[in-house]
Amino acid sequence: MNSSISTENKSVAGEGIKEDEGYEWVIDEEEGVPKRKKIEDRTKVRVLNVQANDGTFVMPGQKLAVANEYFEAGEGAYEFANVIYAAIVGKVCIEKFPEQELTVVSVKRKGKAPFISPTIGSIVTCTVVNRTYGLARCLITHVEDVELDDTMRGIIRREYITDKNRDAAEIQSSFGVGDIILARVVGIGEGDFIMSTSEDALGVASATSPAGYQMIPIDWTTMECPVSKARVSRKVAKIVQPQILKSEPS
Amino acid sequence: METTSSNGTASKLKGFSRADLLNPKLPLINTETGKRQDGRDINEVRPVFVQTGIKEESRGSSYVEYGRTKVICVVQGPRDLSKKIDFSPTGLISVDIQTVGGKVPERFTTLMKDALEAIVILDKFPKAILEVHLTILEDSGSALAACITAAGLALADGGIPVFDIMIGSTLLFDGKQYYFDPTRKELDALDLTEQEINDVGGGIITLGCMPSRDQTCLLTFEGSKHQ
Amino acid sequence: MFCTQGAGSHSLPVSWPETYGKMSRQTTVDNLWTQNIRPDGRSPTEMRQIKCSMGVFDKDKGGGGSAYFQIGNTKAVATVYGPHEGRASQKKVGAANQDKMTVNFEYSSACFSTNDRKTSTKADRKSMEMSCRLKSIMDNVFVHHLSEGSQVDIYIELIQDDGGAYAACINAVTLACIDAGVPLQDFVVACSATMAHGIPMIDISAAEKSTGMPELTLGILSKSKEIVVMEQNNLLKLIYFSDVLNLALDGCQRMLQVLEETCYHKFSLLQRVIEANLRRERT
Amino acid sequence: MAEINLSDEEKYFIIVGVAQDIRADGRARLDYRSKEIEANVITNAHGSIRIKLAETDVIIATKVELGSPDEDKPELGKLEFLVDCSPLASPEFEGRGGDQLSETICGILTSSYSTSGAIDMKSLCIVPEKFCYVINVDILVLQCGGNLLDVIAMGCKACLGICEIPVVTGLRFDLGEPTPVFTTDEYEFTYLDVREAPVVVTLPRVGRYFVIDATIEEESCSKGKLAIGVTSKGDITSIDKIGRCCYQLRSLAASIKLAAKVGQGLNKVLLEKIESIKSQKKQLINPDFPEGYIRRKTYKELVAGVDVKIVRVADVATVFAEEFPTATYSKPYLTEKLNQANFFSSDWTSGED
Repeated sequence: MNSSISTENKSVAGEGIKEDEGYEWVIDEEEGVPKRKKIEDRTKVRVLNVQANDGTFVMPGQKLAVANEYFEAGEGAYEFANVIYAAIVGKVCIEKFPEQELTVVSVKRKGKAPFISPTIGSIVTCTVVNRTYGLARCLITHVEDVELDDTMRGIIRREYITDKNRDAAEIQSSFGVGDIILARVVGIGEGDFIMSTSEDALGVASATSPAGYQMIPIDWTTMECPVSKARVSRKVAKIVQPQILKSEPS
Repeated sequence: METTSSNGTASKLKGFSRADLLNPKLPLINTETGKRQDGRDINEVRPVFVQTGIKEESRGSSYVEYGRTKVICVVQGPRDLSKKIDFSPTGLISVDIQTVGGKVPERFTTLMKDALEAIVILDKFPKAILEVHLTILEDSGSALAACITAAGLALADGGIPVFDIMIGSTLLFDGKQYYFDPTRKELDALDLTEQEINDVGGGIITLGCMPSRDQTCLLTFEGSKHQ
Repeated sequence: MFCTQGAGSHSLPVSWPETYGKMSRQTTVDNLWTQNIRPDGRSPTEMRQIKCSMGVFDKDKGGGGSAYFQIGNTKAVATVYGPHEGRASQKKVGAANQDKMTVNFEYSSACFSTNDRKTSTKADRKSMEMSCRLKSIMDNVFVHHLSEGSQVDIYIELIQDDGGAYAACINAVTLACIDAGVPLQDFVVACSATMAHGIPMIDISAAEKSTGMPELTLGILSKSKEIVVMEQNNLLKLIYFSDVLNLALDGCQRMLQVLEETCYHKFSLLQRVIEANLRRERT
Repeated sequence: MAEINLSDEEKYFIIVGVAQDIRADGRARLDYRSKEIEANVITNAHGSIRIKLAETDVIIATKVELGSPDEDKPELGKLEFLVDCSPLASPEFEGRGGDQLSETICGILTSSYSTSGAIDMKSLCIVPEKFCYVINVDILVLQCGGNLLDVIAMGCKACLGICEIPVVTGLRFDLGEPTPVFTTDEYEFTYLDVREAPVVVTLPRVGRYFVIDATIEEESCSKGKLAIGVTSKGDITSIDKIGRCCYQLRSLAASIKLAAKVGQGLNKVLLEKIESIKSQKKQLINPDFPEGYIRRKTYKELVAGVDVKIVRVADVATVFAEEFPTATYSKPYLTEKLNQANFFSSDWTSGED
């Protein structure tokens, strides 16, 4: 909220004060009182003055770079009073995005991946625990490709299953208990995360048939048990099924 | 005072209780060598040993030794909030400290909880709770300081986003000098309830600081300090 | 203590020093027989000084109500958090009788309330039992259909217990409910009475109770004169029961007088404020 | 402390206000609000105080008991604090809710009173190793406005100041064990010397500035606070950081000086109040109330005054007997005394005429 007072009423504020350029009146965000601030020369801003260049080992709390509209703190780093600091132990990695004129400074860590909590929009793999008419309750085990230490609770409502005929879809005919499904987190609800499987690439990834065998999808709404040929209707995720990859060469 | 009572209460009332006889209070500075009782200089710190990643399946763990004070810290990954605790936009932290036989003053836990909440970037894991378990194996002075360092290292080892690594230290002063990293014997020797200590202004400070941002995240002081 | 002199403090005749608790030992039994005077100098049908006031804490945040009731040295403070949407945990319990208003009661007495200090905090048996008793009394007084499904939190704290604590709590709760605007069918007024040496006495103090006198606590609905609660401990001869009961009823009438005057006083204050505003607008 | 949640705009309004030294209720940053202190609220306690500061309302009562000192501190009396958050303050204190808050307050109070300078503990000991006064300070929080810790600390100091400690007139030796004998005269008591007792000043940090005596709104938009115990001479007895903020080292030193200055002012006002309460009590009782503080007899003086003889005490409690240090209590003497007061007559016990 660093709005700077335009120059014409500067004379109002600084009658008696000697007008030395290089300073401008800016309303200080914390104080709410107009304060004289040095004008940062915009030219050098584009260049990234970095204390720690790429790939160096960094401890939390170490200064990485000066933050402004061209530089941002990525994952594993945080920004405080226009300075980017490291938040975890690891190696610095700087990615440049020329089209948005943005470079992201982040700290990566090999070995155990840092904890990522499911945020809105992240794709999540979970297993269905129980189903009622209105919703399916499931436990989130992986966020994108990072495995969670402890499962988080999520629910998929009936309306969020498919986009096409939204109210025709039913929980019974799309998910079974024990299926592993891919879903996208739509909201952080009160107790559980609210998820949806409306896109084609989301839905049941693998399901076990009543006979206990891994079921193979026949088309995008039914799956079949290879042994007992029992057919069960599921909302299948349009992803390359692992079994098909296996059975390809034969 | 010649009470004729027979059962040996007379010896007690001469001012020496059983505790005094067992570990006599030695003066802080050894007069001959001019150093402390255990041979350290005034501003010398006991040898410190630090080890991280000692527990496999936990998210982060550390073991810290300040001289003979030994503390183990284990951090369990951000877990899902159970139904009882109501919704919180940012993460939560639960701290529990145990000692091997003996009682932990409950002020330690509240202080540690405040310090950790100031250190960890909580809004990186909303609706989750981070469990920090601290076990004090042996407390021979500045146990709280050892706990602070252990917790800071365990968080860093577990890759929990923190503002800065937390380091703890204790300082004891009896009006005349400042003693770094006091041992349990020295803490007992400085008996705060004696009158002359208080006129001069003795006390114990425990400080948890964030080195690169030179801020303090934990501060307790007991005793009396003159301006 | 809580109420300024003007606001609703209605004192009945007081004839003994403030710290009467330290009962002087010289007034022995014969004094009671001959001059009809109780150990602390009151006549048998004379109540202790009553001070009560409403709106003690400025509970403007959340539409609550509070009241302070003091009789002699027994002091009780009650606050009511007005009918609000029930919390999730209590709601499931109340789902069965959806038409009723769920009442969440908590009684706690301060550690220093009785002469010997008790260290256990609130959740001991006695306070649980007292909460249930007070809850059952107030349940049949609330007008349930006006605010179904909503929840009322009533908290009562006994600051000093000097005999007649149960009666003081009931009066304090009634005043607090009225202050909070909880719909009530009728005033619930309570008073305690006893019988000693053949003389029925009203409103006994802790010193008298400690000498083994029976204590009858009577709570009635003021208009319809129905008895809401009647509890009595220690031994009381049956033939004297009717005398004590009549005395208690009479005590309740006098107590009702005091409570009603407090309410008028409080709402007349509101009345005066409203009139002042009206006059200012007119001029 | 009980929190109320404000919208961001309200918080910003308060923070900017504090930065310009104007607070929501018009006070400057270092102004303290006026408080009402009412004494003798609980008649059956040795000393009781009710403090009301705008929205914070606390009742504190001290009761003095006879107890035995700890093993490792044989010559010192004992001082115990108990904080009880009543649900009157806010619904969240119902049942187990208030324990977390009362523990922190208890911890801070004991740590700031633990230095020997605060209260003269040695005078609280009657017989070393055996008997000492145990002063129980019970704190009941009726309403939880802002600045709760300051109000409680002030209340404790005031309450300890006016606490009437019964005087030990003599020692009775039965079977060689010295047992103290207390005075029966209600108006013979002594006061504790509270001039050195600390007062806690909490400095919540709102934005970049410290604020004294914060209201509940200011506390909810401050991340943490410093609780500093200050004595009347300006010494610091204890510092505690509560809450989740971290302080620059430079700002710590400045805040401690600030707290010392404010603490001295607070102490002065409080001591005047204590003296005024005591003088009121003086008019109530006989005018020749002993000036200043009676120095309690130390153990040696008590023992010297009594010529020691093994004395057998009757097993029936002496209800009406006068106190003779060397009296011999025989059974017939007591029964005759009780008959005099028709203790055994029927009408006392069964309650019929």
